[in-house]
Amino acid sequence: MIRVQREDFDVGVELDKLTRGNRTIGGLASFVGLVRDLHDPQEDGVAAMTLEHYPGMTEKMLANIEAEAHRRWQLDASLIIHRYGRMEPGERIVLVACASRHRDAAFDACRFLMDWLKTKAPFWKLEETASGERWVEARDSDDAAARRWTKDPKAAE
Amino acid sequence: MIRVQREDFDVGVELDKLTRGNRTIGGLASFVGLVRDLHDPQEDGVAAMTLEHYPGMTEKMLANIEAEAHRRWQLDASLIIHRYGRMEPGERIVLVACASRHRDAAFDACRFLMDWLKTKAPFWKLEETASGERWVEARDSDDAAARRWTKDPKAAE
Amino acid sequence: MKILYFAWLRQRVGRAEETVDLPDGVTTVGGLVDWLKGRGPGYAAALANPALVRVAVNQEFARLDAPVKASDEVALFPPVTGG
Amino acid sequence: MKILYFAWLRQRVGRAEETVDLPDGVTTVGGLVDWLKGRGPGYAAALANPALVRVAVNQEFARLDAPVKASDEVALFPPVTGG
Repeated sequence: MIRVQREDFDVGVELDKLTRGNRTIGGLASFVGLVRDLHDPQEDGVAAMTLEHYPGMTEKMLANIEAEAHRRWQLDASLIIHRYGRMEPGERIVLVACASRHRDAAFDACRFLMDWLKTKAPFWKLEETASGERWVEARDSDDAAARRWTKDPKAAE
Repeated sequence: MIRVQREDFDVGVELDKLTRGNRTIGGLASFVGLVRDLHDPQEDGVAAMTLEHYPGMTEKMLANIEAEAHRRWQLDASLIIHRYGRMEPGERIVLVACASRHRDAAFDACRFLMDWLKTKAPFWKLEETASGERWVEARDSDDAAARRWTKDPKAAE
Repeated sequence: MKILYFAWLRQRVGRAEETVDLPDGVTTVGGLVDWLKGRGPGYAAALANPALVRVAVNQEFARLDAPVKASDEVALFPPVTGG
Repeated sequence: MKILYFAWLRQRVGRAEETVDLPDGVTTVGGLVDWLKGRGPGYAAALANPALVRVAVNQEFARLDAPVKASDEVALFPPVTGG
């Protein structure tokens, strides 16, 4: 299941909904991405962040990514919730969760979803700092993380 | 933080507490283990499960495992909650969560905690089935999973 | 053709969306990008570095040699940074 | 010495806990396990397969050659299956 929304989400409620009634689930791996304020002396503190997205394509890409995870691993349930709009440090941005009979599949699929989402879902982060606005640049490490999954899919199972 | 308890826990509340007020956290990886009823025609259905543990040693081992994760990865916060006593299919058994500036550290540490916990924390599962009680046997795959982390710790970072 | 712009690419072009009449001879994503560059200094600045421009045709990522036609929805944007 | 038993090992021995007087000559985990085997058929059955017996001394995993003394808390149990 995928959701793209402006409002915050309740992690406990979402995870409960995902597993309730399914007694074949042995493990539920999840990841929550948060707005971070590094207070790095080298950088400005981040006062807030605005996530821009491409309505329509976002939903399409998230659904594609989720379908790919289900092709690669035996999952009982999965969920991607991604917010857009303005958020302050400490706020939740994204929730990804995968439930499976086995914990390895749940962990692998959850990480795969995050890695692919980071490089394939059309979101852009605009940070507000004391010295003005700046667009967050794509990171090579995210590309490298996504490439972990481009080898033989079987190798990741 | 570690907790060993008979009662259930609220995943959303626990995860919120773990990250609240810390604005350097970029990612929170978590895992929930559930009582599974496979309804496998090869096996009996599991009506319930009782987790026996070794009070005192359990807390000691969980604290050791958590400390080891903090030595290996840069974590802002971590949590292990493990239940004991009788549980029915669908009930939560364990929650492991790791928060870090970076998602790779959060994911790796969370998985490490689960893998080590499975092989080092003194818990034993007794399943109730239609044909009687049976003790769950240790799985080679859990030993193999734990061995993933016994190589050079740096390699896992 | 409907064209969408996002993030700093949108800011440099100065608009989020426009509908253009595709000139004859523009049949690929690469041809479209080259043609757009000539539409003004904002476009030229936005599209100056091809390494920082991603293109989606009908909401799917597309390479420079992918075909485009008048009925397509084309989006131009920088590398994505969500999650 | 305080000795604890868990899971099916506890069931086979027939008790969860006991306090024993360590005989002279029993100075290691291995020596203790051998001595316990002679205490009755339940003990012998519980400890028959060394591959399925784990030992903790003072709540830390210990190998067969680890030393034991009267003031220790020793626990015997099968491989763990939590999580």
